[in-house]
Amino acid sequence: MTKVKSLADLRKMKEGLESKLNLREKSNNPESLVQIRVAMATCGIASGAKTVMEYMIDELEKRNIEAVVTQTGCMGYCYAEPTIEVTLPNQDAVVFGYVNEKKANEIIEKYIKNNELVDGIIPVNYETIKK
Amino acid sequence: MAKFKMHLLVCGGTGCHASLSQTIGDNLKEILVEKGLDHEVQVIMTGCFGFCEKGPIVKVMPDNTFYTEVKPADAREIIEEHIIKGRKVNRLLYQDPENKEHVSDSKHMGFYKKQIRIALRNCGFIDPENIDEYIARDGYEALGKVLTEMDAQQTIDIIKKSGLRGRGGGGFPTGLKWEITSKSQADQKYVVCNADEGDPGAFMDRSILEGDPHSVIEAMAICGYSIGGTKGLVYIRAEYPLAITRLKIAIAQAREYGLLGTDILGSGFDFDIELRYGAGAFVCGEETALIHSMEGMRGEPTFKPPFPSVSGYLGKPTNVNNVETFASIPVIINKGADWFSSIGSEKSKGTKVFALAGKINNVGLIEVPMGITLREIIYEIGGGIKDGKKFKAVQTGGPSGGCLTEHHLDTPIDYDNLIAAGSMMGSGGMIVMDEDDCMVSVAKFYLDFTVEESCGKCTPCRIGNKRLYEILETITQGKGTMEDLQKLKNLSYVIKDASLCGLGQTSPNPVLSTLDNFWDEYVEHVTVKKCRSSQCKALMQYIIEAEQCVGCTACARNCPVNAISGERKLAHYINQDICIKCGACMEKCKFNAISIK
Amino acid sequence: MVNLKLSEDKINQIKEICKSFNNEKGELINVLHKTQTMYGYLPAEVQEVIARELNVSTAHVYGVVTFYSFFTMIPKGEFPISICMGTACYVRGAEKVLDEFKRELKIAVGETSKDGKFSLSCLRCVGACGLAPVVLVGEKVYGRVSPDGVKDIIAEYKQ
Amino acid sequence: MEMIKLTIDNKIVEVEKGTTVLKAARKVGIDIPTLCYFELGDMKIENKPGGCRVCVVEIEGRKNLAPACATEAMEGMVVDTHNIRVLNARRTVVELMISDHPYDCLICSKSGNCELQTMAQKFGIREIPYQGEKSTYRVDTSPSIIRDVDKCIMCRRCEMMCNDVQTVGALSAVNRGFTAVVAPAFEMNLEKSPCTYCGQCVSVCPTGALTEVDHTRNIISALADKTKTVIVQTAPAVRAALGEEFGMEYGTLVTGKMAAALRRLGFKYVFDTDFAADLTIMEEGTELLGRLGKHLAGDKDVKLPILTSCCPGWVNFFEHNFSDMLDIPSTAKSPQQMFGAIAKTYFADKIGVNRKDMVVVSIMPCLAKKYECQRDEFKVDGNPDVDFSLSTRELAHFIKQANIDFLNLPDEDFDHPMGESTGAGVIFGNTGGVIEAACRTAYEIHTGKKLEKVEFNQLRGMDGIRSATIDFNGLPLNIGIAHGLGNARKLLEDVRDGKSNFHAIEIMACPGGCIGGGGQPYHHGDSSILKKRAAAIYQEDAGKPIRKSHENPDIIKLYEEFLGTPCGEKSHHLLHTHYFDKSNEVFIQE
Repeated sequence: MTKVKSLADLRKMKEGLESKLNLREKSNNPESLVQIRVAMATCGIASGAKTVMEYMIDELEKRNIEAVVTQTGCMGYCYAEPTIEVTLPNQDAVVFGYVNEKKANEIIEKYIKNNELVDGIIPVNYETIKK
Repeated sequence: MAKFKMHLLVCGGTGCHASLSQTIGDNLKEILVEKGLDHEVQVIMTGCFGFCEKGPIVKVMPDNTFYTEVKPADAREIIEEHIIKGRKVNRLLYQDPENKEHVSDSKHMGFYKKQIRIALRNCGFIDPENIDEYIARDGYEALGKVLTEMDAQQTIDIIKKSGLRGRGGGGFPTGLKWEITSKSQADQKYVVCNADEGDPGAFMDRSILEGDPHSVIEAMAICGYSIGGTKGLVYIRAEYPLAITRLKIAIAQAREYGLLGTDILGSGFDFDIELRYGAGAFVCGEETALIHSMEGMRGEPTFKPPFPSVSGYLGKPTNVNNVETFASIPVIINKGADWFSSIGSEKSKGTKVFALAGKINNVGLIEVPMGITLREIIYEIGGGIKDGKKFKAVQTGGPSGGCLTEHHLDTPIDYDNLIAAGSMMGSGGMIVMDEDDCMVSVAKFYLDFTVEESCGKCTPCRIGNKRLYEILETITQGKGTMEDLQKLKNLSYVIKDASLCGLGQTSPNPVLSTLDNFWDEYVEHVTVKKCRSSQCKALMQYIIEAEQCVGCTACARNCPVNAISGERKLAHYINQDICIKCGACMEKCKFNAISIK
Repeated sequence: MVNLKLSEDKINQIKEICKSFNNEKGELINVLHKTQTMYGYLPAEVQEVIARELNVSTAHVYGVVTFYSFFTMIPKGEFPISICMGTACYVRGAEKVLDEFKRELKIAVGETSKDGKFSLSCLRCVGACGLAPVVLVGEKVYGRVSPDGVKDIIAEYKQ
Repeated sequence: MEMIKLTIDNKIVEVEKGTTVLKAARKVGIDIPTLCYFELGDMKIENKPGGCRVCVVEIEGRKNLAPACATEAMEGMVVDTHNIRVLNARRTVVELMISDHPYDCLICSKSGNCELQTMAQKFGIREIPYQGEKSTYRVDTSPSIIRDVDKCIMCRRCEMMCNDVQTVGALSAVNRGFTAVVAPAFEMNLEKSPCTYCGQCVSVCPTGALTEVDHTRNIISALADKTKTVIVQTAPAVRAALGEEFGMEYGTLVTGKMAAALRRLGFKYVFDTDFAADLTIMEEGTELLGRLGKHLAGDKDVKLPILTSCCPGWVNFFEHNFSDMLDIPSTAKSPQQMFGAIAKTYFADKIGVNRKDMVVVSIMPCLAKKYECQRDEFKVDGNPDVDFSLSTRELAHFIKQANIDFLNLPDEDFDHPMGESTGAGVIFGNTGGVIEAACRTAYEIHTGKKLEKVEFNQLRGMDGIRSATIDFNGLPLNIGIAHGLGNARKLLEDVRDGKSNFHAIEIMACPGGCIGGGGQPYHHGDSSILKKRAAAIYQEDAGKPIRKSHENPDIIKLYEEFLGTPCGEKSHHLLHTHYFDKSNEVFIQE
């Protein structure tokens, strides 16, 4: 292991290490961040939710968007799987259905970055999701 | 390197460890491998989450789910249900004691709501055995800053300005202590971390060392730089094996990174740390006794002055601070004195860690801003008294402290208010007592501890405390007199006034504060020979209610001392002079005719 | 050398321990810790050897050994039982648990049972206050122990 | 020196910076009672653990009372030494001590000299409000010292003496809290410990926890036995201190009254150990010159320095601690034992008494002498050369018991032949005295010239370690002197490390030499008393007509009639001894 030779070194090192903890850091304060929940029950996984989730995690990071991507159980919209729920800071959650990588890209670019709604919003009773 | 999408934080603090949290961690890892998820989900053993009452704790990140009272067998369900299917395991969630709802996010639990975590900032968040995680959380930034951008006096000034006071009990201003040590002239000076936490019922230092050892190491190096010393010693209780292991790992890692050793961060400053073990002597929490113990001698205190800042370890200037004090230092340097002093009360800045225990629903480790009230701690954080009983007192400061009562519930807690109320901050033990606790017995419990732990060097503590204990014993035996209460008072004052060290000077506090706050209870013990909490065996009386007694003779036959007499089919009677209060009769009575008075 | 009732091997082991601390007087407590870890206790002979190696008086070593409750001159039982007597455990009934152990094992605190199986001691806070009252058997922790549970704990080790 | 001013009981006191409150108060005549505090200023011996808390005073601005003995006086300090708060604390502290102390003052050997008793009297304590458990320990009796630890008040003076001053390490504080006490390792018997019986622990103990073994009764029986011839010898230091026990001025010589008293007690012959001291010089001086001559001639087998061997505490010390150097001390027996050996041979023959019917008693300032006279090598067929050794204190008690009006006794002389002595024999009682006496004789024998001035002032004084070079007519003789075993250890370690260039070293176990012996009247930490005793010894020397051992006519006669030559065959047999390796003698508890 190499020694840390200066404060500058230490700071550089820290930048590299930070990402490892980002997951925990962010989730400690989710209200101020974009929260994305991917429904990952059997039906969701079967229809590709896992790929979507990975895509979201990778892309959000690449595009420097502070977000928390978590998984959740079945949201009850099995017909529209994969579904994701996006909550922008201080806004109500919005659920998108039939999400694939292309759709996910659109959601990031339009809804998350510019707060523009995109196709595929599922009108929902949020109470059921919150639980 | 694998990129983990989820983290499972498993509490590795002593309490949870004792409840097999290591096995939980191992099981989780095993099942993750089995499911092929070990590259996606990482299991991390962390330090204490503080919520020991509900341990072992497993926290799932990033969705912030806080599982309580997890058993090793629950690992499979957590992974299969929560991780794979995304369904939270409801039965493992914390249940709000009032509305019975399951709470999954710890932030919404009463226990965590009022807490501000400074000393405990990394406990339960990072892997204490991984220096990288500490560095990622601004670790060693403060040391770097101090070494490269500041001189010793500037550092001391920040600490002084922050208003930080020693968290070990006395509350001496930390910055001032550093300054005095820095001004002492010597070829070598020492930084000592007092980790000989000995208050029965206090475990905050242990939790910090187990959960965030690097914060202490970093702070000791900062202190060394400020006072002009290159050697650090941690005096740690041998009873804390886990903390010792973690500290050793942390020191080795810091050395590997060059954050301990020579020319730290290219600044030319050298600093290293050694461990010294305590061996079970409470008095070694007193700094002069601690120093003698580190020198391989009996841990007897010596008269101050000279203070260790002038003449300490091996006769050299020595700065002694406790674990929690050190743990607060790096944050103060990073966030500034103003930030720190904005928290807390006027004369006591920042936060204090308390070990909340006793008859309270949420036993655990809490960190709260100075100036918080007892009511907030007991009812909001602590979730109220266990089993719906009535609150009676809370003991702070361990054997050096006293009991606070209902009257003090709304007193803001800080160093000075506690002393004014006849107690003290101590290291932060906070034991809640309910109506079932006899205050004379509580005082006796603490005196028993003091008698056991007195070093024996000075007369008032060696013999005086023994006599105090004996008088209390006489009272709980039902043989006390009003004159004894007077003796208790006089003796207590003399012991306080004339003892050599802090241990003796504070040892009568449990007696004096209970005499002040529960005088009636004492009087009851000596005049009507009654213990209202039915704790004093000698004052209890087993009574047979004549109306309920059918004269079955079961009690009389089972009495080991033949204290019960009575004709068959007629009410029986217990001769109190013979009765040894074993309770056998009450156990055998099928008609509930026997009760304790 | 002294006429000690210790094997040459043991004496050499103790000497090694002292040497690993540079035969420094100031390291006495560390030396005692390490030696006790090795032997389980610190009999007179062992203290004599340590005194010689560190060049201090035997009386001094004995003075230190008797000062610290962690050190013992009595061999512990095969299964040392320790009852936490911290405040949290006390208010949650540790004393009654202790009494039950005394009764079941027929030994007092600080003693070892005749068959050498169990020894009984009290501890200061082990810091597992959430589990109060706490009992340790060896390194194993038993939490929320009630007097009724004492028999079961002992039975675990009786075979 | 920087001076500071403070106020004590409204008096302004000016003292040097660094002075304690206690000393500052004493400077203006304010007495603050002390118990654990102990000081022998001239010896640089100080015990101030601050533990007893009897000397607490109130200092303005401090939360707690402070111990005057350990608190440094500060500029502007305001001290109150006797307000109600202070007096109540002090009184309570003494009451607490007594509550854990036996009430057997009537039969305690320390009664009248007990500092705790004095304190109780001073505070007018008539009842103890705090009753409770008392410490109980078994009484440990060794050949010289009795430990009755129930009476220990943890002042730690003995521990300080045994470890810091004497570096013997027999005692340490053990256990803690209420059960804390000072004891040997494993609380074993003192006899099994490395104790040297120097008795310094006894001489500083404020209570009856450490006392000497009393042999008075054995002597009374012997004196009552018509078949026994009981003779007595008195060591030099006794005459300079015995008077203190009868209220006489410190430093009063009571040689004549002492001889008179002993005669009235029934001793058949009253002799002087000084005679044997002169004999010691003859033997030791000859040995010194012999070893010196061989050494200078290049004989590598002969080692220097030669060490004096008349102090039994010191002999015990090197047998325990320097067993690798047993060939260095002089083989000459101590004066006590030389006396016994000659008394039970030469003198017994002379008066026609079988040695078994002769009882030799010694009066010594020393407790180690009690052990010495019981050593096996000083017995013939189980019969010891010296039967009993009494301390100065025991003799005083004995005289009082016998209703002898000591103050009004006439001065009497010692009997002959073993009562004749020179000034050289007398100064054995002071540190530096033995070597000075040896120099007086060795100089004249070596150079063949008469000494013009018999006093060697360069060898006198109270510094713990002293050295001087004496010109033996062109031969510079390097002499070392140490008193107090800690100082002796330093000199001996230098010898062991080959760093010493001394030809001869005198060592006395007790600070001050025999005048400060463990069997002397209690000085309670007043080192001026030791100085006065020392002065008395030199005064006796100055007043003696003969001041060199080899000029003692009875010594000359002894060699002519009986011994032959110094270090000759008979001397070798009767007056020399050998030493034992006691480093092995470590007791291991089962």
